[in-house]
Amino acid sequence: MSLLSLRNVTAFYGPAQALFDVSLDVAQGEVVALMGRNGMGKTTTVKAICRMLPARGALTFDGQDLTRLPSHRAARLGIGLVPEGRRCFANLTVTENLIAAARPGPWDMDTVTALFPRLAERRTQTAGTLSGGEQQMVAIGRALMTNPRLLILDEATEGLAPLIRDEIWQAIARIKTETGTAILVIDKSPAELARVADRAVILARGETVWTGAMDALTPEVSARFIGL
Amino acid sequence: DGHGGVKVGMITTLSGGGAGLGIDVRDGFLLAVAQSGRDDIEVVVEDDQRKPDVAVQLADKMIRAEKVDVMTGIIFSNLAMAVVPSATAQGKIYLSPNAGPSALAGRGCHENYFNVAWQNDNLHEAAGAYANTAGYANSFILAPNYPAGQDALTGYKRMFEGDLAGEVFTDLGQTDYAAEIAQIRASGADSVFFFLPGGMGISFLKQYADSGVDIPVVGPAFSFDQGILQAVGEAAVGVVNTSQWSKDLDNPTNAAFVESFQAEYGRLPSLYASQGFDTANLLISALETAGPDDLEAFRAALKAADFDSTRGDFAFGSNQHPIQDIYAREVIVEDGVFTNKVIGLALEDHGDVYAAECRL
Amino acid sequence: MTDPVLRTRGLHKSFGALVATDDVTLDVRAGEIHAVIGPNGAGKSTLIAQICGTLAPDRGTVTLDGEDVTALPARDRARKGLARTFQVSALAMEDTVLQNAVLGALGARGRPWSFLRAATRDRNLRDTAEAALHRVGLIDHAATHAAELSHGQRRQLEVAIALTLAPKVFLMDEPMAGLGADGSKQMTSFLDGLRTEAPILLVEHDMDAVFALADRISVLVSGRVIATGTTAEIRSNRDVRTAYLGEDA
Amino acid sequence: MIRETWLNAATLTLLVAVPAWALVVDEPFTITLATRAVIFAIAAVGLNIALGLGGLVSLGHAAFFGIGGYAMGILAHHAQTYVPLEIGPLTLAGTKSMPVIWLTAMVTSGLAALLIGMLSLRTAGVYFIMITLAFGQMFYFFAISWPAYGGEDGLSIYVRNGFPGLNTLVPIQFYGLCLGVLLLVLGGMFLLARSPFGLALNAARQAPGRVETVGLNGQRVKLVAFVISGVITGLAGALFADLNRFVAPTMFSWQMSGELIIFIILGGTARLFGPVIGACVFVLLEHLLGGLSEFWLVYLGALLLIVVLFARGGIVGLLSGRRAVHD
Amino acid sequence: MSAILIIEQVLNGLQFGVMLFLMAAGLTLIFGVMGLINLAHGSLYMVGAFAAAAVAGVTGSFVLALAAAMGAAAIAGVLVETLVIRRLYRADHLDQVLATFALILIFSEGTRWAFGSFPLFLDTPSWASGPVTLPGGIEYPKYRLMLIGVGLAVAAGLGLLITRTRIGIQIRAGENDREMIAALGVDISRLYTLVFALGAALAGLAGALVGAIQSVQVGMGEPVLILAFVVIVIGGIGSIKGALIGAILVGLTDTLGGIFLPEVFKLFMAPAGATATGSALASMAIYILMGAVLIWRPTGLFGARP
Ligand SMILES: Nc1ncnc2c1ncn2[C@@H]1O[C@H](COP(=O)(O)OP(=O)(O)OP(=O)(O)O)[C@@H](O)[C@H]1O
Ligand SMILES: Nc1ncnc2c1ncn2[C@@H]1O[C@H](COP(=O)(O)OP(=O)(O)OP(=O)(O)O)[C@@H](O)[C@H]1O
Ligand SMILES: [Mg+2]
Ligand SMILES: [Mg+2]
Repeated sequence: MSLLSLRNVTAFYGPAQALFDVSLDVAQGEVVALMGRNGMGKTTTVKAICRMLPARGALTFDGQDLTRLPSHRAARLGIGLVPEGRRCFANLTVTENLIAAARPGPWDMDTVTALFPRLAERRTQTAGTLSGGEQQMVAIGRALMTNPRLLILDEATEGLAPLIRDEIWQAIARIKTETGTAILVIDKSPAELARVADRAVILARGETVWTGAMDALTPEVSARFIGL
Repeated sequence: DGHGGVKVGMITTLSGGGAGLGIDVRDGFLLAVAQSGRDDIEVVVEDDQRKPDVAVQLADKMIRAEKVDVMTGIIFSNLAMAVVPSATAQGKIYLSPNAGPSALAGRGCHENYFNVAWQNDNLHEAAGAYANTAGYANSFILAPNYPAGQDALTGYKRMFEGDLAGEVFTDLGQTDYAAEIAQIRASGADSVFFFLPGGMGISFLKQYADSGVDIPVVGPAFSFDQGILQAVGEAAVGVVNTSQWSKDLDNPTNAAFVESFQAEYGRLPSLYASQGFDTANLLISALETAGPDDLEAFRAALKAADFDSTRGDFAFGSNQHPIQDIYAREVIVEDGVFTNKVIGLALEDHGDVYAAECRL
Repeated sequence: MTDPVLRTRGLHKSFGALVATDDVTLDVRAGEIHAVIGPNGAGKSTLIAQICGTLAPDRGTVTLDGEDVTALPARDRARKGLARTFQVSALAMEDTVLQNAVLGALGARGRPWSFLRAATRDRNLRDTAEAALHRVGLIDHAATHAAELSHGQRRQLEVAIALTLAPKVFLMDEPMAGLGADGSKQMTSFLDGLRTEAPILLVEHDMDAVFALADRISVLVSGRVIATGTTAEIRSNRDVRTAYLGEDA
Repeated sequence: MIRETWLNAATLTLLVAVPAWALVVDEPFTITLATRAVIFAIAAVGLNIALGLGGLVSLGHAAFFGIGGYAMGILAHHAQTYVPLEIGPLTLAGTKSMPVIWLTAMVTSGLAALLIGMLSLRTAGVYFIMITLAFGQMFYFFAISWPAYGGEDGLSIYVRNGFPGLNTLVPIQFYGLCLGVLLLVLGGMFLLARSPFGLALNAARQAPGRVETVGLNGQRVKLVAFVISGVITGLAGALFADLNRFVAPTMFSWQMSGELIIFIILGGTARLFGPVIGACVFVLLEHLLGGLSEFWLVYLGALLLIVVLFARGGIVGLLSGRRAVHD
Repeated sequence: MSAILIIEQVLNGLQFGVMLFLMAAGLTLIFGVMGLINLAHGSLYMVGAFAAAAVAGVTGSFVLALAAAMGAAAIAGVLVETLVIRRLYRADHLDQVLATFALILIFSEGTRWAFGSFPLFLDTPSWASGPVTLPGGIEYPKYRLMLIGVGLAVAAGLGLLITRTRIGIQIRAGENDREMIAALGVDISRLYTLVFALGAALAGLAGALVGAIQSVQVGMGEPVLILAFVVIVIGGIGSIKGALIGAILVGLTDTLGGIFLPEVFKLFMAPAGATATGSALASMAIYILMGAVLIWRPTGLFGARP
C-alpha cells in the first residue's frame, strides 16, 4: 500500500482553479519525481498535500484522510516540507530555525550539521542575513529535523552551488536507502532526478499526464511534457 | 400657569470617562422637573462624549432643529467655552449646572448666561480661606497644567495668606504621583492643597496615604464627592474639602431632595445632582412669572432667583453668577459608606472677583 | 582594448569577524558577459550589493565608465547606468506589467514630479516600456497584474525593467533560478543577444548557462577572487574544481 | 470596476441630494451634519494620499488638522479682537477672509508636514506609526498648556469667516463651499494616483528597493506625498474650525488621528471614494446611534467589528464586490 | 534641592519605569513578539482591574482579587482571539486597528453598563501598605517595592519564555511565517490563543496591581495603551530587554522631567512662566524622547535592524 496517495485531486486559488485532476502515489521508501513545466501545478500539488490550500478529491497519507486535517496535523503524521522559495524564519537564528519544529528521531542537530557543515559555522546568525544557498540548507535541515516519513522537496537545490547540489543528491540517495524515508521531489534538473528517483509523475495544466518508472521516461515523453 | 411651555436642550457628558457627572446633573434636573408636576417642560438630552466639537454640533442641532428655548447641562469648562458664547449670542438662555470658566464671568459675561453652580475659582478660594482659619502658614499646592488647574491655584492663592512651600503643575491625566509626593515630603509644608479632578485625585489620595506623609490636605469638593469617594476609600477619611453643598446641609429643601433622589435612583445624590436639581428649580421658578417668549421678563425672573435651593441662600451677583455660602466638609464614614460632614463655613455670601469686569 | 565599463578595486566588506568581500578587484568590459561563480556564501550577492550601492564597502572603489561612483547612493548609480535584477523578484505586485515597466522608463527619465497626466498615457514613457516588454516577450501580458505572473514571467519582467533603463552595465543575480529547463534555454539565448547592447556581470549557479554564455569567469571563494579566466581555463582549474564545481563537472 | 464607479456616482448624488432635500424641508441641522461629514472626508482623503497610496500610516495627522484649525482660530481671533498678531519683529493683522486663512492653514501645515515627514521617514512600519503619533502628541500637549489661545478651553470665534461672493452663515452655502473643496481634492487625488508621481509613490510602497534601483528617490517621493497629504488635512482643519466657529486642542488628539484612519479603513483603503464613504457612514452612525441609548458606543463598536470581519476592503470593497487592491 | 531628594526621585523614576513595564508586559508579548496590533489591550487591563475590584469587594482578599483579574482578562483574551483576532492574522495591520478599536468601544461601554459610571474601590492590601525605610533614610511605600519585584520577575520570566524556550521560538517563527510553521507540524493557532491569553492575563494582572494605587474606572486603559506602545517602540519591537529598558527610560524621563524642567527654566525665566513652560515641556518629554530615539535608531534601541 502506498504511503501517500492522491486521486483526482482538484484545488483552487480563490476563484481560479489550479489543479484539475492530479493523481499520484508515493510508497514507503520510494523516491518519486514530480515534473512539469513552470506553472503547471507542482507547487500547488505540494500545497494541497500539506493542507496549505483546500483541495477536493481523495488525499490519504498512511491510510488517513488528509482533507479533514489542518496543516499541522498533516505534518505530524510525518510529512516534512522543504517549500519553494525556502521560507526560512528570517528573524530566527539558524539554530532556532532548525529546532523550532524538531521532533525526535535520527535527524538531530548533529546529523544535520554533519550534512551541512556550513550551518554549524553560521549557527547564531539570523536566517534573514544568510546567503541564498545557506538559507536553502536551513530549509532542508529544518524539514529533516522533523524526522518525517515522507520528505517533500520543492526545488530544494535552487540556488545551490554544483558541489553542494551533488551532496544533496547523495544525501537524498542515502536517506532513501538508509532510513527508508519516502521522498517526493521537484527539481528542474532531469538528469539529477533520473539518478535518484524510482518513478516520475508529470503534470501539465494541473493534470497528471504521465506516470511511470523513471527509466520509462523516454526523450519523447520529456520533449512533450517538460520541454527537453 | 399661563406662560406657556418651554423646551430645554440639555447637552451633557453621558458616555466615556466623565459620564458619572453628566448622568448626575441630568438625573437631578429631571427629578426637579418631575416633582414640579409641570408637563409643559420638555427636556431634550444629548451626549457630548466630552468632545468640544460634538458639543458644538449638538448645540447647533438644539437651536436649529429642536428649536429649544433654554440650554443647559455642560459639565466641562472647555465644552462650555465652545458652546455658550454662540448660544447666548443667538438669543438662547443658557443655565450652567456645573462649569463656570472665568472668561464667562468677567468681560465675556452675557445677559443670557446664568451660572447656577459656581465660578470656577470659588471652591479653591474657599479652600484658601479655610487654610487661614485652620492656621496653616506654608502650603504646597498642585494642579494639572490646563486652564482650570491654573485657575485653581490662582483661586487658592487669592485667599490664602500664608507662604507657598511649592507650586507644581502636573500632567493632565497623570496617574502616578510618587515624584510630587516626594517633593511634598521634602518641602517642609504644613498643608497641601490640590485640585485633581476625577481619577487623578483618586490616584493622588491613595498614593499619598500609602506614602506615610501625614501633612494635612485640603481641596475642592470634586475629589470628595459622593460618587467618587467610595473609590478613594479609607485614604480620604479626615480630609477637609470645600463645597457649596453637602448632603447634610440643614434645610428642608435639601432634606427632601436627598430623600427623593435616593428613592428615585437608589443612590445618594452628589454635588452634581444637587446642581442639576437647583438649575431646574431656578428655571421652574422663573416660568412662574414669565416665559421665554418674553425674553426680557424671563431674564429678570431668572435673575431674581426666587427658588428654594438645596444649598440654602442663593442669589445672583451682577454677572449672574452665584453669591452663596461655601462650606468646609470633612470626609467621614457613616454606616460603612464614605461621605461628608459639614464642619464649618469657609466663605460667607461669596461672589467672584470677575464680576467687577462684567458690564451687565 | 577599450577601458572597462565597470571596475572594482580592492573592495572589502566584513560582517563582524566574517570577511564577506576580500579585496575584490575585477572588471567588466564592453560587449562581454563576465560571470561570477563561487560556493554558497562566497560573497557574490554581497559583491553585487556593493557595486550597485545598496551596501557600503569598508574600503575599495567602484568605477563606472571611468568615474568613481563609490560615494554615490544606489539610485544615482542607477541613473548613471547600472541596472540590476534581483535574486528574489522585487516588483510592484499590485501594479500591471505595463506599470512596472513604465516605472523603469520613469526612472530613466529621472523626474517623477509630474502630478496630472496619467503615467501610462505619456507617449515617451509608454513607448519605452512597451519596447522593453516586447523584447522579453511579455507584451501580451501588459495588462496583467504582476502578482498573477508565473515565476518565469516575473523574471522576464525584471529584465524588461532593466532594459527600459538603457544601462551601461547589467548586474544580474541568478536570473536562471527557478526557471524550468525550457525557460532557462530561452533566458540563455536572450542574454546572449543582450551583451552587444551592454555588458553583463552575471552571478549564476547554473553551470550550463554560465559555460554557454560567459566570455570570462571569475571564481569567488570566501570573499576572495581565486581565479579569473576564460571558460576553458576555469573548467580545468584544479582549485575551482575542488572548491566549487566538483570533480565530475 | 464598473460597480465601484456606480457606487462613487451614487455617493456624489447623495452628497448633493440630501442637503438639497434638507434645504427644502427646512432641516438645517442635516446640512450641518453633512458639512461635518464632508470636512472629515476632505481630511481623510488627504490622509489617504499618504496612507493609501504611499503606505505611510500616520497616526499624527491630527497635528495638521489642528494646525489648520488654529490657523483659522488665531487669525480670526486677532481680527475679532483688533489686536495685531506679533511674530518676532513681524506684525500681522488678523483676518476673517477664508481664502487668506486657507492659504495660511495650508502653508503652515505643509511646513509642519515637511519637518515631521523628514524626521519620521527615517523609520518605517509600526515605528512610523508611533513616531508620527509622538509628533501629534507634542502638538497636543503644547496646545493644552499654551495659555495665549485658550489652552485646553480652546478658542471661540463669534461669526463664521467670509468667502467672497458667499454668505457663509447660511448653512447650505457653507456646505456648498466645503463640497466644492472636496470635489477639487478628489479630482486631484484621481489624477495624482495615475500620474507618474502616483506610480512612483505606489511602487515605493510595494517595492521600495525596486524604486531605488531604477534611479528614483523613493524617500523624497514619499516625503512630497506626506506634505501634500498634510496640506489637504490642514485645509480640512481650517474648514472644521470654521464649521464649529471654535478650535480646541482635541483637534490635535490621537483619537482624532485615529478617527481619520478609521474613516479610511471603514470606507476602503486606497479607494478614491473610500474615505468619503467612511466619513459619511461614521458621522451618520454617530448621529443615529447617539440618541438610542447611553451605551450607544457598544452598537457602534459592534457595527465596525462586523465591517472588518465580513467586509474585507471596507464598505466600498463590500458593495463593489471587488477585493481590496492590496491586502 | 537636596541630594537625598534627587536620589529619591531617581528611585521614583525607576519604580515608575518598572511599573510601566508591568503595564506593557502583556503588550510586549502580543504586539512585540506576535506582531499583532491590539488596541484593545488597554481594555484587558481595565477588565483585570474591574474584576479585581469586584472580587476584592466581595471576598476582601487581595490575592483572590489578583487571581480573578488574571482569570477574567485571560478569558476575555481567549474570546477576543478566537472570535476576532484569529480571522485577522492574514489581514492587513490596518484591519486589526479597526477591529480592536471597535473592541475598545464595546469593552469600555460594556464595563460601564455592568459597573456604572463611577470609579470603583480597590486598595492595597493591609500587609503591603504603608512605607518602609530604606537605607539612607528614604521612606518608600512597601507596595511599590512589591510592584518593582513583580515587574522584574515578569520581565525575567518573559525573557526566558521568548528567547530560551521552544514555545518562544515557535511564537517568533509564527510571526515570521504562520503558514510555514504550521506546515512543519506546530499547532500555531492554539499556541497563539494561549499566548494571547497569557498576554491578556498579564494585562489583567497589571490592571489590578496598578489599579490598587490608581483609580479603577472606565477608560483607564487608554492612556496606558499609548504609554505601553511608546515603551515597546523605544525598546525595539520584539525585544523584552528593550521593553524593560524603554520602560525605565520613559519612567525616568517622565518623573525627572516633571521635577527638574520647571527648575531649569527658573534659572532664566520668571517663576510663573518657568513653571508653566517647564511643565508643558515635561508633558511632552516622553514623546520627545521617543521621537529622538527613533530618529537616532529607526527601529528602536534593541529592535531588529532591517
Ligand atoms: N497564489 C496564487 N494565486 C493565484 N494563482 C496562483 C497562485 N500561485 C500559483 N498560481 C497559479 O497556479 C498555477 C500553478 O502554479 P504552481 O506554483 O503550482 O506551478 P509550479 O508547477 O510549481 O511552477 P514553477 O515550476 O514555476 O514553480 C500557475 O498557473 C499559477 O499562475
Ligand atoms: N548582514 C549580514 N550580516 C552577517 N553576515 C552576512 C550578512 N549578509 C551576508 N552575510 C554573510 O556573508 C556571506 C556572503 O553572503 P552572500 O549573500 O554574498 O553569498 P552568495 O555568494 O551570494 O551566496 P549564494 O550563492 O548562496 O547566494 C554569507 O556567509 C552570509 O551569511
Ligand atoms: Mg513551483
Ligand atoms: Mg547570493
